[in-house]
Amino acid sequence: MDLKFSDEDLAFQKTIEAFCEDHVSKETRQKIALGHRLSKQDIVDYHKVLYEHGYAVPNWKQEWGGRDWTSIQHQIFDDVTAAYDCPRRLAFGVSMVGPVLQAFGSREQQEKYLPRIARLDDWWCQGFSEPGSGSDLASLKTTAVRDGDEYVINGQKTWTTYAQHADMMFILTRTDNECKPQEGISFMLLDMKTPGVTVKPIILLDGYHEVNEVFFDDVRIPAENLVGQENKGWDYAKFLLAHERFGIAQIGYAKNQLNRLRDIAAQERTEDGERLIDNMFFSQKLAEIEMDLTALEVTNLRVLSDVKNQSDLTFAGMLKIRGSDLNQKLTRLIMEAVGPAAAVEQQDLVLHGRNEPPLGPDYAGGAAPSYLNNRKLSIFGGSNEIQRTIIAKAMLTA
Amino acid sequence: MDLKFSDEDLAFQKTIEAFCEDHVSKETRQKIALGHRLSKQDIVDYHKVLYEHGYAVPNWKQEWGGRDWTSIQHQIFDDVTAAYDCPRRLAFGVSMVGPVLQAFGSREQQEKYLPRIARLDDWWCQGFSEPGSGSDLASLKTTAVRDGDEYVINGQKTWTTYAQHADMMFILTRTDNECKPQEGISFMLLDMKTPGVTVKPIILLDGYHEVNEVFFDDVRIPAENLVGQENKGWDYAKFLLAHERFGIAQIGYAKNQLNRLRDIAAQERTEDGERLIDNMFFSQKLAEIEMDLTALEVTNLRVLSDVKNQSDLTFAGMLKIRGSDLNQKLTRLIMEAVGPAAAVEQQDLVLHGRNEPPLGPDYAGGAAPSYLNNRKLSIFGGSNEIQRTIIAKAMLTA
Amino acid sequence: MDFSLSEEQRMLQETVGKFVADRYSLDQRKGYMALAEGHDQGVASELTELGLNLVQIPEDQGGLGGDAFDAMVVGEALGPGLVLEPVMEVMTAVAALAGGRPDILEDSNSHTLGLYERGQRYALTAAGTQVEGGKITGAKTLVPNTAGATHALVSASEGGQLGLYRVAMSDEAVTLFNYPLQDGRPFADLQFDGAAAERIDGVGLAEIEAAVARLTIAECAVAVGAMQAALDMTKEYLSVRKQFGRPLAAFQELQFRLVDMNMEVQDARSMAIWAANQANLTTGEALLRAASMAKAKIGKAATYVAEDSIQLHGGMGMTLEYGIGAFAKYLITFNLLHGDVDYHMGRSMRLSA
Amino acid sequence: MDFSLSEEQRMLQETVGKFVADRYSLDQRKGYMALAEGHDQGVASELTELGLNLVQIPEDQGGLGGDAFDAMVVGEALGPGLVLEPVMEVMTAVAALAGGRPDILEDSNSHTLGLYERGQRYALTAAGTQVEGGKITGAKTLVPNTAGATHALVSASEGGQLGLYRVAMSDEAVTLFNYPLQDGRPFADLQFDGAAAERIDGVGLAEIEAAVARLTIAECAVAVGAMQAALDMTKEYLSVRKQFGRPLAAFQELQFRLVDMNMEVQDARSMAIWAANQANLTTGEALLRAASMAKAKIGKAATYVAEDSIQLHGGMGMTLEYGIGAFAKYLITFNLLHGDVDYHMGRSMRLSA
Repeated sequence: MDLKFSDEDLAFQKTIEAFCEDHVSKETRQKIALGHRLSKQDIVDYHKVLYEHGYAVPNWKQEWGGRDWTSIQHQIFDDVTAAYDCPRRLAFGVSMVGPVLQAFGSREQQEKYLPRIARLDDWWCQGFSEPGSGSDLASLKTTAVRDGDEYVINGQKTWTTYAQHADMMFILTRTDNECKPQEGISFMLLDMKTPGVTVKPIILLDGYHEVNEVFFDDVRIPAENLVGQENKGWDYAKFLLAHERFGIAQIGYAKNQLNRLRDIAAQERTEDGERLIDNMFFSQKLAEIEMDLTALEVTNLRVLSDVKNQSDLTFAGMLKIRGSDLNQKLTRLIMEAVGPAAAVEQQDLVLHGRNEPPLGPDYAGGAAPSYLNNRKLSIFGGSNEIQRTIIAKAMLTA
Repeated sequence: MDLKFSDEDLAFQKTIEAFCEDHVSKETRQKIALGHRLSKQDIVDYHKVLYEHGYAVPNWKQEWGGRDWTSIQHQIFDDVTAAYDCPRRLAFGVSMVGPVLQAFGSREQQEKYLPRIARLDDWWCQGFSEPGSGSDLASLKTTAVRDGDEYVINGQKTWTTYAQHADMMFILTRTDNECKPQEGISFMLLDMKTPGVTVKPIILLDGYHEVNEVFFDDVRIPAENLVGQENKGWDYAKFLLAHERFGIAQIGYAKNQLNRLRDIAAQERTEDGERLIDNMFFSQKLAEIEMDLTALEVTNLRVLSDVKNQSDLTFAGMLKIRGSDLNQKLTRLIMEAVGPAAAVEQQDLVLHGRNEPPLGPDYAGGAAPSYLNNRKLSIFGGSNEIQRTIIAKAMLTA
Repeated sequence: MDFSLSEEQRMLQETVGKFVADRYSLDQRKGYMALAEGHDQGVASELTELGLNLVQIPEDQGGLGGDAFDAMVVGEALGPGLVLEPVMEVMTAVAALAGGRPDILEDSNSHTLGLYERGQRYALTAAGTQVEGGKITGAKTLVPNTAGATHALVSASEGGQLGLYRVAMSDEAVTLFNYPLQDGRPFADLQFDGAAAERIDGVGLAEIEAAVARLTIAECAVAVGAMQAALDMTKEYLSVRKQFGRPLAAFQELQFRLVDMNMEVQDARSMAIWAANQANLTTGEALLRAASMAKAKIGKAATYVAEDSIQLHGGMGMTLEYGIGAFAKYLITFNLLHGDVDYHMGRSMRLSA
Repeated sequence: MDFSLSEEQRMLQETVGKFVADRYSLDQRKGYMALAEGHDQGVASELTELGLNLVQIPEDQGGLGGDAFDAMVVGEALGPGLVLEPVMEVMTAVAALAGGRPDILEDSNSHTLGLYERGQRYALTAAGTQVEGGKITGAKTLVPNTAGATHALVSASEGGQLGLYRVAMSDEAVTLFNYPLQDGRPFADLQFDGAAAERIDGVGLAEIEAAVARLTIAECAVAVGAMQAALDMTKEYLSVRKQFGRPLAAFQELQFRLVDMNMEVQDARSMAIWAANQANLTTGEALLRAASMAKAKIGKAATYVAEDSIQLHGGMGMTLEYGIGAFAKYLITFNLLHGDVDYHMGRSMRLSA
């Protein structure tokens, strides 16, 4: 047993720190530090910087630009970029459809799409969830009917993150109704500019336009846009979700939030002039969350450094549950630390940037919106209730 | 709205206080204050004192010695006796079989048993739970077969509190197997000295002999010991359980425990010489539990003073859940307040009294056993999980 | 001991309940929030006509002479509406801080409150507002709905003494900066650059603290009403919405969560009743302690209900469109005004010692 | 970064695991507890023969030169046995407090520890024990298993300085009062009325605190092993036991409770690993802080697992006969020794500041 980073890892860490310091937009990082929202351009610019430095698709096969990093190095990259308030890497292309295409796509699909994903020439979105399917993904109803060299798609997807920016969607469609729900699903690629595609925004609690409904009305896509075999889409989706699990605990994000919380609590003073960080209630919550984070970080490392743990579903679910709980608790504590100034809504500042000075300290405006937005962590991507169901099944059949 | 006690109630309170002070054994009260266990004789003596003063069966019909107290007065009685460390009144005769006999028993049964219950000439126990039936009471299997003027009982009961002291048992038996489980159950009275009855102790976590298994091997009881109609026992049991619900939140007990906790925390000092009651962690827990108790006490009064709330199953379940949680939390805090001295087992002192002085402060020996014993509060008498199930049903069908 | 409502209380409850049902559906409320002033002046006038501002004013001063239970009944009935108007502020705090002056009491609906300052968290000590020679300078934050206000009652120091001053909103030396709270209620910051300030006699720090305590206790009842509405809405959603072929309400875990939420709401209601009773019976530190115990306990319940009602709605809970978020945002904001849970835990412990 | 066990660690784990499986079933343990000495001397000898006392002793002093990870591996493997012998006390604290003396290290299994006093809670400052002219007076409490001990290492003050002293148990001026802990482990109070006390050079308060911190971290691993055993037992019970016609494990609520318990155990295990790593890398305040963070976090998990494993067993959980209570009592006692959750929360916060 040895929990120290190797010299190689420490050097890697320094490299990434220097990259963040020197090459990532300070303005973008400041927005994140204050809980303000990024524009599409902010995200694209960050991706381009990653691409230039070879950090856009490190998880891919080397043939397509991957870096053959160890799990620990991936974690270091995530930790450091989070610590430097960098944006989170857009997952849909890099972590989702990219790996699926590498594993199951045709050579033509790989050559056509992978380089464009790596450069973010195409912005991808994910067409999985449907109204009414919720956590029961396999009950999806959007149909794709083969018609000559095309599939004709009809139906609706929902909770589609950034569909408003997207050029492409990977979509699960029902291609067979005469079998078990899981066996009649196909995995397809769809150009968002195809006639018959309509994107309708869903505004979240914090006022942010992040997710959408997407409607398909006789949308015709080339049959070659089918990935792998027809009716095998459920397998590819499961592969994708397992891949997505990487970094699920969001340790780096939590650490960064904890630091922000400490900073704010050191600046805020109670009614008695005491620093909030010295207040008996607040300091206790800080100490508790630090312990929770310490334990979660070690659990995450236990999973990263052991293939057996990586395939253990009880761990994947636990990282998701504990990670989302912790990050939600941290955004709540930040809001409480800001105090009454967090009650003032400054949506124009948070969403669009505003020239007038903020009301209260600069960290006040983003506190409540971040808290509200983070309620999604325990809902989207498999709710914590679904995670518990999966863990229970894994425990009881072990 | 008016939350003040009436002058009449205040006078009643004073009367009960004087009764406790003047007539209840100080030795018994001291045992309770220290978390030591009572002997059978302690309990019998207390009941006799209650009887002499007309407090043995206040909840009964006046004809049988009842007092026609208001719900609030019953609560005052419970609160005051708890505050004075009096034993809890033995429920099986007074609160369970007594009311059932008054409502459903024959005149002969009433005349034969009720006066003996009131005087505790007969100690009753409850034959409901069975191994394997657990929370699913209706699945009980102990059979009673009519044979001439007798019923022949075979089977087993368990978790039978104080069966080792009991003269009589009221028992649910299966008298019909050919119908819904609830419809084939009868309510009977059984002399514990009848041949074929075997009592086997179950020792609880704290080493205390409080509950038992009771075996029935061709036990013959007179047919006249059937209460009400054959196969209607489930209705009588439900009536009994509704009656038992009275005082379910154990507010008086909780208040008394809170006072004890405060006393101990005022005596104990931390490693730094600070009074435990001034310690930032401990004082916070005290404040929280005081708030919880305040809310629960008002909820209890809302139920007591409103017939509509009394028949609302969401309230009954809530009082049981919150009351048991609170009392369990209090015994845990008392154990924590005592600290390392509570780690020393002094079973001879706690269970039997011992002549040598206790190890550590006199309140140390009873702390852990009381904590362990109180784990039962959320299990026996319908576990908190069963209570939640009942509340959910009531909420969702409302 | 009697928990039943008086005839007057039943009437108040019905009147307010009917107003909320008719005028404050979640959809109607969205419409009001979209208006320039952040609420609907017509609806506000209807609300004014209910005369709720009179509830806590003594009868000999033209009010209804109601007690804290009356305020509680109104608050709980208002809760499901998440009304955008400062009903409770006017009913409890303006009435209590008028110093008995008929001109204020008769027109209490036209008064708002400037008691807090930026950077001072929940302090009522007005460190940054001064009065000299009848002129006030400084700034206040979190001033309730100013659209209908002709005057503000503002705390300030004069010669080292804390007092309360009446300032006309129309004074040129008053600058307004309007904003919505997180829950959509229109509030404002006020800046004073030498505006005329008229002292309210007999009102000092103790009176201000007591008035805010009474307001806090009344706001607790509003929160209970809002929590009950969130619970009802969640129960309805679980009953209707199906997943894996069954209504969500058929899942044991979700049933138990509903039960836990119900217990939180009932606990909160009991605590609000207890605090109202204390408000009727006590003054001074005992009153402040009651307000703190209630706000600490109910504040925790509010966070619980806000968060779990979103969670039980799943994705729908995250949308602005679906109504549950409105309750959640209200309950979160409730916790950020007039002292959060930690503030009140601390104060209740200090006052117990 | 490497979480895998070394060859030596795997052997330790196997050896201890086999010992527990063969000699420390819950039923066997009950038999040992019923014996006059509160444990079985034969089994204790077998345990001694495993040589676990050598694990933390440096190689040049005849030990195995193991680190805190080795102690952790032993502790976690011992956990399911709830052994009645003071293995961890000897392995970590006696070894650390021997001041490098060969006579103690060679015979560490024959030493017990007198570090706490009645009425002093978790203080290690030995306020009530004095040494003068080589004679010790005072009393110690919570001294581990004395049946196999020829000597006690006792903290005491001499001329205002805290030191550690070796006292022979056979000294006539030593009085023993044996008792079991709540979990059945045989412990004792010791009284000294002028017994001969030999000072251990180089051991003062800082060394005692460090040794207890190392012991605390090792005990955390034992608790993790016990929690895992309680979880496994509960899972088994839910799978086998039927109610309402289905196994209890088919009820969603109980499934989720099992999941929560599993997460508590995994969190605790991670924290024990972290603390062992800190014990290898740090000394002084950083070591004390690591022990406090671990004990606070794992102590909370221990209470959770103890209480919910009883609850999930229902009535069976309340009986002395059925084994789950043995784990629960052990976990509760764990929390009452070497500082409870509040003590360690407080210390970790003070040392962070």
